[in-house]
Amino acid sequence: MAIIAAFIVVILLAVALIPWMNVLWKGVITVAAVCVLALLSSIIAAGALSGNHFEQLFRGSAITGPIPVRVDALSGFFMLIINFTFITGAFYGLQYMKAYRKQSTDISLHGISFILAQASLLAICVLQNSIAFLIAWEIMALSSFILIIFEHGKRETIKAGINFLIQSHICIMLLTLAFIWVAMKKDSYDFRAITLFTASGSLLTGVALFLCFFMGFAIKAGFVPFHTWLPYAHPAAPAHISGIMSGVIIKIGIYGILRMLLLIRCDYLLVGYIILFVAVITGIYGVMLAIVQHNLKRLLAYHSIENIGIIGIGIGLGCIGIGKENNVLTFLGFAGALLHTLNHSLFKSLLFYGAGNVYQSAHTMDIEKLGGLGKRMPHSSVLFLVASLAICGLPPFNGFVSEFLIYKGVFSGLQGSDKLLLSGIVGALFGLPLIGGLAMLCFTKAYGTVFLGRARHAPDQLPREAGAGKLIPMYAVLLLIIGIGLFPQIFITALDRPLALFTGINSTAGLLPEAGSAGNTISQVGTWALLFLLLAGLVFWIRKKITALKPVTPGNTWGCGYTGPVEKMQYTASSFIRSYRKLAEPLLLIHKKKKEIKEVFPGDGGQETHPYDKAEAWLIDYPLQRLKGFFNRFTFLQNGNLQFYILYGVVFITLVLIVPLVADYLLSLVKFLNKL
Amino acid sequence: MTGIYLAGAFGISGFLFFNRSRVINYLLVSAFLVLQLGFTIYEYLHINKPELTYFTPDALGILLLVTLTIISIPAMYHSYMYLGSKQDNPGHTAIYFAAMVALLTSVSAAYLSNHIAVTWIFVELTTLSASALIYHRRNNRSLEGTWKYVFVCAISITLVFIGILFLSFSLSQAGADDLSFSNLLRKAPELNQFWLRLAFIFIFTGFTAKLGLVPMYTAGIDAKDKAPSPAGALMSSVLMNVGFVGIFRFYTVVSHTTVHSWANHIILIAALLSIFVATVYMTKVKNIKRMFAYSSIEHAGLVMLGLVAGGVGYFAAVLHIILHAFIKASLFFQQGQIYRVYQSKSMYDVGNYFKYNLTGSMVMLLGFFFATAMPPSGLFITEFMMFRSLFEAGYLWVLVVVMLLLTVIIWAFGKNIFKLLFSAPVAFKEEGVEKIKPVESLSQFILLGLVVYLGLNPPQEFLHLIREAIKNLPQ
Amino acid sequence: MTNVLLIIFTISLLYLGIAHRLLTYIKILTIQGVLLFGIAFIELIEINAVNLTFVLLETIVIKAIAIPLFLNYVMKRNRITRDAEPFLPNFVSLILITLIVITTFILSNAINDARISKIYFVVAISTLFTGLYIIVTRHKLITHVMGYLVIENGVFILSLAVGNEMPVLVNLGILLDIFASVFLLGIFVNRIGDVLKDADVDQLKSLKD
Amino acid sequence: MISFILIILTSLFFSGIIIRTKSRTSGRKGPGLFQPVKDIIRLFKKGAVYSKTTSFIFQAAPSIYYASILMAIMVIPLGEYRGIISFEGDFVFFAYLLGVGKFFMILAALDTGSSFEGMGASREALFSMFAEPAFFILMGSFALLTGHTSFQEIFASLHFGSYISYILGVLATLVLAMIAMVENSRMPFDDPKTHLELTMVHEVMILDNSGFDLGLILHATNLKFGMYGALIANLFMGSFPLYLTIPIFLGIQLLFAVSIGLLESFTARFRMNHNAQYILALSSVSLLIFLGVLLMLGQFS
Repeated sequence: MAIIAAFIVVILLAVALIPWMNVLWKGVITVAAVCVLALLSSIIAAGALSGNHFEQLFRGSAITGPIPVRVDALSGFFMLIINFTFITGAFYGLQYMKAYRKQSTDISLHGISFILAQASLLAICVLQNSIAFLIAWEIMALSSFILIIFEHGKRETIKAGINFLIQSHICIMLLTLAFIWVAMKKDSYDFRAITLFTASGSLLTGVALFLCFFMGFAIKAGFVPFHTWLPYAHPAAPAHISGIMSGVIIKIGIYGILRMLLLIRCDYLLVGYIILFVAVITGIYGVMLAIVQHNLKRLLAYHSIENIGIIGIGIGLGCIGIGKENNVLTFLGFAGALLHTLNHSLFKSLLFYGAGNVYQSAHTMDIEKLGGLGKRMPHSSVLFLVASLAICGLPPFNGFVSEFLIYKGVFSGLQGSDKLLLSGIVGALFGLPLIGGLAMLCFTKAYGTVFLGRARHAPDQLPREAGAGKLIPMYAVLLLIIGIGLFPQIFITALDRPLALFTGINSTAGLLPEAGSAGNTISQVGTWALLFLLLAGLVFWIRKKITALKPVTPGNTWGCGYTGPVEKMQYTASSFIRSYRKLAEPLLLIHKKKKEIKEVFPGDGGQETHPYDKAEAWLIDYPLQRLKGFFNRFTFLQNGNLQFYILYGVVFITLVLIVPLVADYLLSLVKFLNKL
Repeated sequence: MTGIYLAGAFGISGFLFFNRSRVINYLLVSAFLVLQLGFTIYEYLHINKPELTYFTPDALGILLLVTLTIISIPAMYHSYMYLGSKQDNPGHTAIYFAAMVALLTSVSAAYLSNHIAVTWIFVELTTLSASALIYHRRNNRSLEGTWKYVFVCAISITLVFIGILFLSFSLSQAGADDLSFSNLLRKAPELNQFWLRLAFIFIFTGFTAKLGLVPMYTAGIDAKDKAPSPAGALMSSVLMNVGFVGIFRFYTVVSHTTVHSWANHIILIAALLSIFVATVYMTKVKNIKRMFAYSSIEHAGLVMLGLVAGGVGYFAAVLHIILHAFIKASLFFQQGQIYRVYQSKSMYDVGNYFKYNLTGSMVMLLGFFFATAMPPSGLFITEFMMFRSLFEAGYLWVLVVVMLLLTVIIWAFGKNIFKLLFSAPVAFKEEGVEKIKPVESLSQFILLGLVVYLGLNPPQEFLHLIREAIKNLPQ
Repeated sequence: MTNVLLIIFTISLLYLGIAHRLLTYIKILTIQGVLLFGIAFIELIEINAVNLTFVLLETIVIKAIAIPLFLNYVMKRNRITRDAEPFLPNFVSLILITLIVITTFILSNAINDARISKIYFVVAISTLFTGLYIIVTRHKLITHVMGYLVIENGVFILSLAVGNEMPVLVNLGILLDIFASVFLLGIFVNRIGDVLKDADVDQLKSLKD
Repeated sequence: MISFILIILTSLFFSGIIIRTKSRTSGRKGPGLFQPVKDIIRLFKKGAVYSKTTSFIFQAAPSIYYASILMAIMVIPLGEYRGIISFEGDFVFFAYLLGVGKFFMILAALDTGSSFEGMGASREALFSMFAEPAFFILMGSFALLTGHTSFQEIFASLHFGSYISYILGVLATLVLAMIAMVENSRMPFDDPKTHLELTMVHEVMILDNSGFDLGLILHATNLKFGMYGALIANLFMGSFPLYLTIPIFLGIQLLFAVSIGLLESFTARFRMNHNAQYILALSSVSLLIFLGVLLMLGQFS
């Protein structure tokens, strides 16, 4: 109780103070408030994760009814992720925002929204009253909207912001619909009513309710085809906000899905198949589009979609596990999903911070214009490299651990004789490596063109390494990435309790023997990953020892005999993925602009590609265009002519009076004819 | 007390009309506000006690009267701000305040009247006083707005009168001739169906002009656009509520008859069409005030949906109309400030308001969130309840259509608001921009704060009043 | 006797449909005022004297004399041309008004109410819709006002149907009549005539979306 | 452990055998069996030329690549003798380790800022990406067939019996061999002996490597051959005792090398832009294997 009170007081205090401070203090207060909030909530969260279920019932108002605050292990887990990402984001943002220190009012708004975003995210994890939940949800959406449109001078930023706002609204509408359904049946806003409702209804009712929730949360999480806001919002926001959005805000959608799985009693098998299907498509589609992007942040945004797909595969497998009463599958699926949620929040925020460093030193996000930053910004380069490796799921980093768990889940599901199950699993088995492979293509492209080679356009001033203020939070993230990669068993053990919630659905036993065996395997993975690191070091060391004595000649890159290489000769990012693009073209929507080289003495030639999202074109643009056309047909109504205005009234009254009469006559006529 | 109030207020209005002195004008307006406040408190304390035969301060009347009183104070304040910045001639100012006082008084009386014919008289008076406000600028376009408003309202009020005549036919069948609401309610089951239907359709159509519903919403848009912004605020809030009172009270009567479901269908059609029309024009208009006006149409439609759905929807409808009044009033007040900065209402001329008036832009931002029913706005709660009641009443398709339309409205509304707040204006000269003091926006913040408070954590007494107001509806 | 007057009233509506000139409109309004006087006198003879006097005064003084004079004045002052300028040919108007009358007549069959005399209902509703029809189909602003006055006459007839039971409603209707006519015409005379030289509907179409 | 040593051993003469086979089929005598190894040792002794464009990544990449392959080899079992690394799902680890090496090689290629190396890197990345699903579905089929999820357990309990199983064995061998071809950039996907940068895949990636680094890369290629050969061999070993498995292992490696030599002598490489679809076709073959496994398990009865 005291903690919650303190929590609220800190929010109010910070929000009240920020507008009156000077710019530096605005930042400091924001960071301090974020830290304090994180600390306060982490106490509860850590307690919940170690088994002390926290529950408190607030009286609420006459409108909302009693508001239960329940922190179980699942909430605790997500709260810790949120807190960590917000702390690194706040520290990174403190430095990042120095470039904008003249926009004092914007920064106040930004700081307040930042605190509110954190608080509302935490609230979403713990509130278990529909109305309170929806309010927290919307505050989260609105505050992140404000955070996104920080650079509101740009037209695209506002556009992206509105896009985000509208899709958030559709999301909340779907959630509202689902909550109303429950409230109608059980007349209670408590989340427990969801369980009561679905337990009493048929399994299909549960599935329908779940799907309603799922669609709502999927918009926030960015499942295809509900993802279209995401690639706009991420590039528009400042780097730390992109990091947080991708790291935790979209994860709250995952939290929602998991929470509903815990609450709703339904046909888990069917639900599992649906999630698995959507997730595989999401993963492949996300990465397919990520590869063709030219904007670094947009590329990262599409990768978030891909990773949500991977998490979704885990959840889908877990659900199938529940449905099949296969505890191993349940355990591994959800463990993979949860761990990947954590992992993705780490490496994706790190990648976005890295992209922020690039942006602030090179002043562009266009991959085609960047290059050779590795030498100018060694720290950022290394950090970005590690994060890239991690996001590709390569050992010895954390991404591998969670993907490994999901793989293990996939293989452990390869049993029995259910053809539907097997084909689902084969789908996952096809999807996962393909996603991994494509991610590799994508990140070699991104890292290779941004940090390696030579700069592809001459910047006004030479790029400089980011300051320590930005690097320290990034290194903190890095530490965790490597930590999870090398000592995964610690984190798997921490997942025991959240996982027990899921495995508990179909077995009375809390902790599982499977946990032990998985932990064992996982610890081996960690050990061997460490060994790999050592082995690589050893080979490198031997190489160094041997080559130390040998002559080293600096020279030019091999240019097929051409000895005056210029940066324009470098392979570009577009060319790097050209063969991929050619293959994937039928599935993508790429607008091309080509200027052919002609005649004997040709002028300039060139080619541009502008990737567009086919799902967006079909599902958003086209219906929207039709809707607009439809609306435009009715714009004669307010035509300024008074006579028409009177006519509306006359027509209304006449129709209301005449139509039922005519209908009656027609009906009696029909009856009469029938008699004949 | 009602008698004193009416006499006093109309007296003040008369004095204001003839007075040309600034100081006396202040005094008279303050006197009116004190009178209004006193009257409100008195009526609140003497709830459900009939006065002058034709006035009963019932729960609904009290709720709306309190709303009016709360809005009237900033309305007067913003009127001074508005007129002060324009250096108007004293004659126009005098007419302005006289009309405003008359408007507020007749609206208050219309809220409290317990007799349908008396309500009708005061509604007619509101048209008169409102038209004087609309014509304040005295140019071609305001003349056009006034003419349209007066004409459409005159037709509407005639329709209401015809409706009342039909109602009296119906009532005479039941062997009674007292047109007071309580009597109507008592006789409701005996009313002749045929006449009642006619009465309902005419009265409903007539009152839509005030409430801002399809079919007679049209002239109200022009009126809110052309009226000075404080007057626009009143027209979009308290004057709208007059239409609501008229429809609500009569609907309460109808709900006890066999015509109930038929009436529901009519209201449903009108409400859906209203939301639809609002959507169509929200995506199209480029005039901030007209946009707000269309937003009011949308909310009127929502309120009516609440009535149609029944159950918890009744509660939501009453709460919604009150909260909407606060939000719309503050948005219109803020629009006055925007106009002072840009000297334009057109979307093409405004922009980057965030830079020129930080406090005002916060009002705008919050007002947008609140008007589109995003939490923590109280409208979120009411819309949630309305959706719930629609769901419960089995109008799932209506719910889906409404949700879709509301989403489009948010999109259109948001696009314009963010253009206003954040995008740089075209060809706007920064020098000589009027600086607006933050304190001028204080009242708007208070109104918005009320929306949160009343929506999320309403005091018991308030809830009790709303429940009292809807107690005669079938539960 | 009232029935005869009411039928004459209905015929005046048809005449309204084919009238070309504004002066004819004014004449018809005068005639209608006189007819209403007759109907009211016969119908309301039983109610108390004060009320009756009020009603009769209103019909004869205002409806039959003041308003026509006023309209005349307005027309002269604003130099309004004589033609009524309908959108539709008069022939069509005639058919439509006839249709309105017939439809209301058919509709009135649905009433099975002994107390309310059907003919009042038919005439009143026909008048109402004819008025609305005139407003919608005529070009000039002044004809809108005339249409409105026709509507008022319809309302008056309707109120006479319950005039015996609820005289207060008749009075209210009269109040409405006086108020609205004075108000509308007042605006007209004072403002619109000054601002818009030829009072044409098209000049009041700038407020739109 | 024993498989590790055997694979290292194989790697020493694997290339030699291929080259010798190719020489023989074209009527030449050809170099000695250990000539490739000698070349590598010679490279180890040399100094290096580094492009001024390159950074640290370029120097570290070959070592990491080499280490990743060594590490991957440790996972390979020999019949029922487990590799140094063995746990449930170890082949996932195996595949991703190879991925790490490839990742760094691609980066190294991009690091040079060359006009050609990116091209090779792009192809390498694309091709191996398409090969991966085939490998995983293959392993999935085996996992379904045997109920185990580690290399050693799978291979130890893999028995051929019915005619379907032999077809599956052949198909699996085909898939693994083709994956090996893709991973090592050999015919028919890539011609290591081509002399035009525009048509190379792997060779163009390492254009700028020299000295010790080049040696590492070349040896890593040989190791990879041995590794895939070992995988294929494992398909046929079952749970034989050691004195049988080692000859089988060596025999299959020899057969593998010879068939690569023959293949490279008598076929032409695929058109570059058709490669991807051929590689993706491997996934379809893997799916066929999966269906075959279902058939074996009696799922279609």
